[in-house]
Amino acid sequence: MLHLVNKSPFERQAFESCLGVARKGSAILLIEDGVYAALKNTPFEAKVTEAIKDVKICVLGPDLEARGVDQVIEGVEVVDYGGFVDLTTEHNPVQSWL
Amino acid sequence: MLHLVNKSPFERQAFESCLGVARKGSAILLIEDGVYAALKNTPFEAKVTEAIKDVKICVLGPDLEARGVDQVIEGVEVVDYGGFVDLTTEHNPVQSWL
Amino acid sequence: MSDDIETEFETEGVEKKFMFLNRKAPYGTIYALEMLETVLISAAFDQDVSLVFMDDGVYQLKKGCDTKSVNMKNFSSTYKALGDYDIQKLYVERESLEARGLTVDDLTEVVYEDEDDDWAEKPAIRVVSRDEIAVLMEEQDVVISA
Amino acid sequence: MSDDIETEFETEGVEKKFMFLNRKAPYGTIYALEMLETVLISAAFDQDVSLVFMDDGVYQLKKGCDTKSVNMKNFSSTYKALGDYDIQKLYVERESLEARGLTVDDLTEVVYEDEDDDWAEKPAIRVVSRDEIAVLMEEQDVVISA
Amino acid sequence: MKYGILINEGPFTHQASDTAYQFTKAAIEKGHRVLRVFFYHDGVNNANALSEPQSDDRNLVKLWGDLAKEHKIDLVVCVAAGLRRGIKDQVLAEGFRISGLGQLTEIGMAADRLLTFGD
Amino acid sequence: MKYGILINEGPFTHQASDTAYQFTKAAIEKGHRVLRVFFYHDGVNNANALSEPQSDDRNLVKLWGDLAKEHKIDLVVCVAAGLRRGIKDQVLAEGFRISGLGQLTEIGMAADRLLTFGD
Repeated sequence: MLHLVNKSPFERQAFESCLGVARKGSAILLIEDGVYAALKNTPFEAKVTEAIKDVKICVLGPDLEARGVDQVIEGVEVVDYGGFVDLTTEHNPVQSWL
Repeated sequence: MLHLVNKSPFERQAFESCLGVARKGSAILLIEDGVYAALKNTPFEAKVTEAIKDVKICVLGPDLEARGVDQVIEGVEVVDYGGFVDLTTEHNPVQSWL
Repeated sequence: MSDDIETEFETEGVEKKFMFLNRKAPYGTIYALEMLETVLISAAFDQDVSLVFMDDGVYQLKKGCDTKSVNMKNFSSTYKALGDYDIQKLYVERESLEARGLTVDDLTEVVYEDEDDDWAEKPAIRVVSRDEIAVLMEEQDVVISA
Repeated sequence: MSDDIETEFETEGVEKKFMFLNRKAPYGTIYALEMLETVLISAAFDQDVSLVFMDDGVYQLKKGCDTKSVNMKNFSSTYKALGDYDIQKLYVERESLEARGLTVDDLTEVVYEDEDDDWAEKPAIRVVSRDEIAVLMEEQDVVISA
Repeated sequence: MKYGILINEGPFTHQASDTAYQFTKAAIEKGHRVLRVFFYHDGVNNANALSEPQSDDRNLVKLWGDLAKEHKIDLVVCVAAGLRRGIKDQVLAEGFRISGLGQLTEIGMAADRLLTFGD
Repeated sequence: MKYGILINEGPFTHQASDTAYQFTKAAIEKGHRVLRVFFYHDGVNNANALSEPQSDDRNLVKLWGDLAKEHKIDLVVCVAAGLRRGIKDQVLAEGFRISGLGQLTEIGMAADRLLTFGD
């Protein structure tokens, strides 16, 4: 399945809840304010690096650019909207962590 | 000053940020989904009990009732809308942690 | 709107697994109420419906809500009616309950009649672990969240 | 509306301390942009204006934002103009910056001209501690948050 | 005491408008005056005259209009926020008026207290 | 592949409608079909014809209407959510229609994928 997270991990619980449920073989796409979870040098870097062992973690490039951030954690894949679409064809269901 | 917190401490950072800034002599009023921070038997009880030593912590009764919860931490004062008004006359400024 | 836009789609014989995911507290926002409206409507489509309550969503089922003083519509009693709509699966995450100092006794009772068991009344609320929720989610065809 | 409702209030000679509190990230929601519009308007009223950026609000000042691909209005450059409106105090919480791996060099440069110092250009952004923010908040007459 | 109120969210979706309303009523009951309620961000949606909640639910648009009429409260919808969201004269409910953002700063200056209700 | 899209938030206030729009465009470019976009909760505000953003900003109401026309997407505004918030025929933008919540379940049944964009 594909998990969509659009909330900053600093302000909301959504990303942590998602990590607690995402299972081996599933994917997480960070969009909108969720992209902050993909960045180096934050308290979430270690969790993301650990999670990547089991789960594919992607981040939406256009949302990184809009926020002026680009220091993405190693192993996190940057995708554009087309890549977002591809993730949804490869996985089902698609679940948003609102 | 009076701090208003209307977010659940489980989902948002607002309450913790407020506690980090609230100084001796100020007051915090928990309203709307913020009332969950006033309840016993949660991970926030110890923080609230500690904070009460310096800061007055109140919770809006009507919002507790709406949510069917009443096990309020000792030392937290339950107020109604009139009590909310009184808190704003006693303190200034009034700041919302949105 | 243009007449040539298709507004009806083939759904004959389709039976999918629909999950409605509730992670938000009631009353502070309208999502819980409007999600419930969606769930009730979905019952008419004979799909395999389940609801998940996790994180602050478990508060949606808290019993004893009284909205008189806040002057908002009390929809908490509607959860009780879910069984009448033959919605049989309300999964409540144990970890979320425990973090909030709640047990199943704090929640609204929801029952349904099991047609495979001589219409015996059975509890619709099932307290399950996070791991069980994770497995359930993966089995779904559609997950709707609010 | 009734003609007898007062729509103008006495503000002659009033000078208050106004703080605009920014705790939200930009672009995911509109609050940062619309707060900025409020701040710009407030500059016309000759009040003692300060802005606070804490928690995800510090991301509002991140430089290098490019919104072409998301097709949203880029308002990040507007922060630079605050100095031209004689807004001289942008307080950024050090703890929030550090938690996000950011330093002041990552932020948009905002300068104002100090009339008390021969119109010398000075930086408007001041990185301060949480304790300093706490003291500043208590000194305010009005705190507007979004 | 003189109050100004800022509402950042629309009716129903967030409780902000409800809480602001109950606060305003309580303040008036205690003898205070609420000079102005300023509707900003999605708060402009509180002025949509077409809002038609279910019969067993509260009608916030009407509640605000009635309260304002009875207690002479100036209900101001931000013009810029309203334009963006389609809250214009054509749908403006009774008791509200549309004006500029300066009215928010002004009420912060004129009132003894300014309270924000939002998300 | 056939898609259904659910939008829970209004234009501008949250990025949800923007992201959904960009996703929809990209899906179509890749040869997929988006059958229906269902507007629920504050999402109904995406259909407000009176919305008039600044000239240098995107106009989401129009963008959705144009995209739907060009690619024959069924834009459905939930009647119940719309009534509450005052989004009715009087202000309904071109390209949108108002219908019941059942249309959401239906598109979940008919589409290969249903995606939710919200807050």
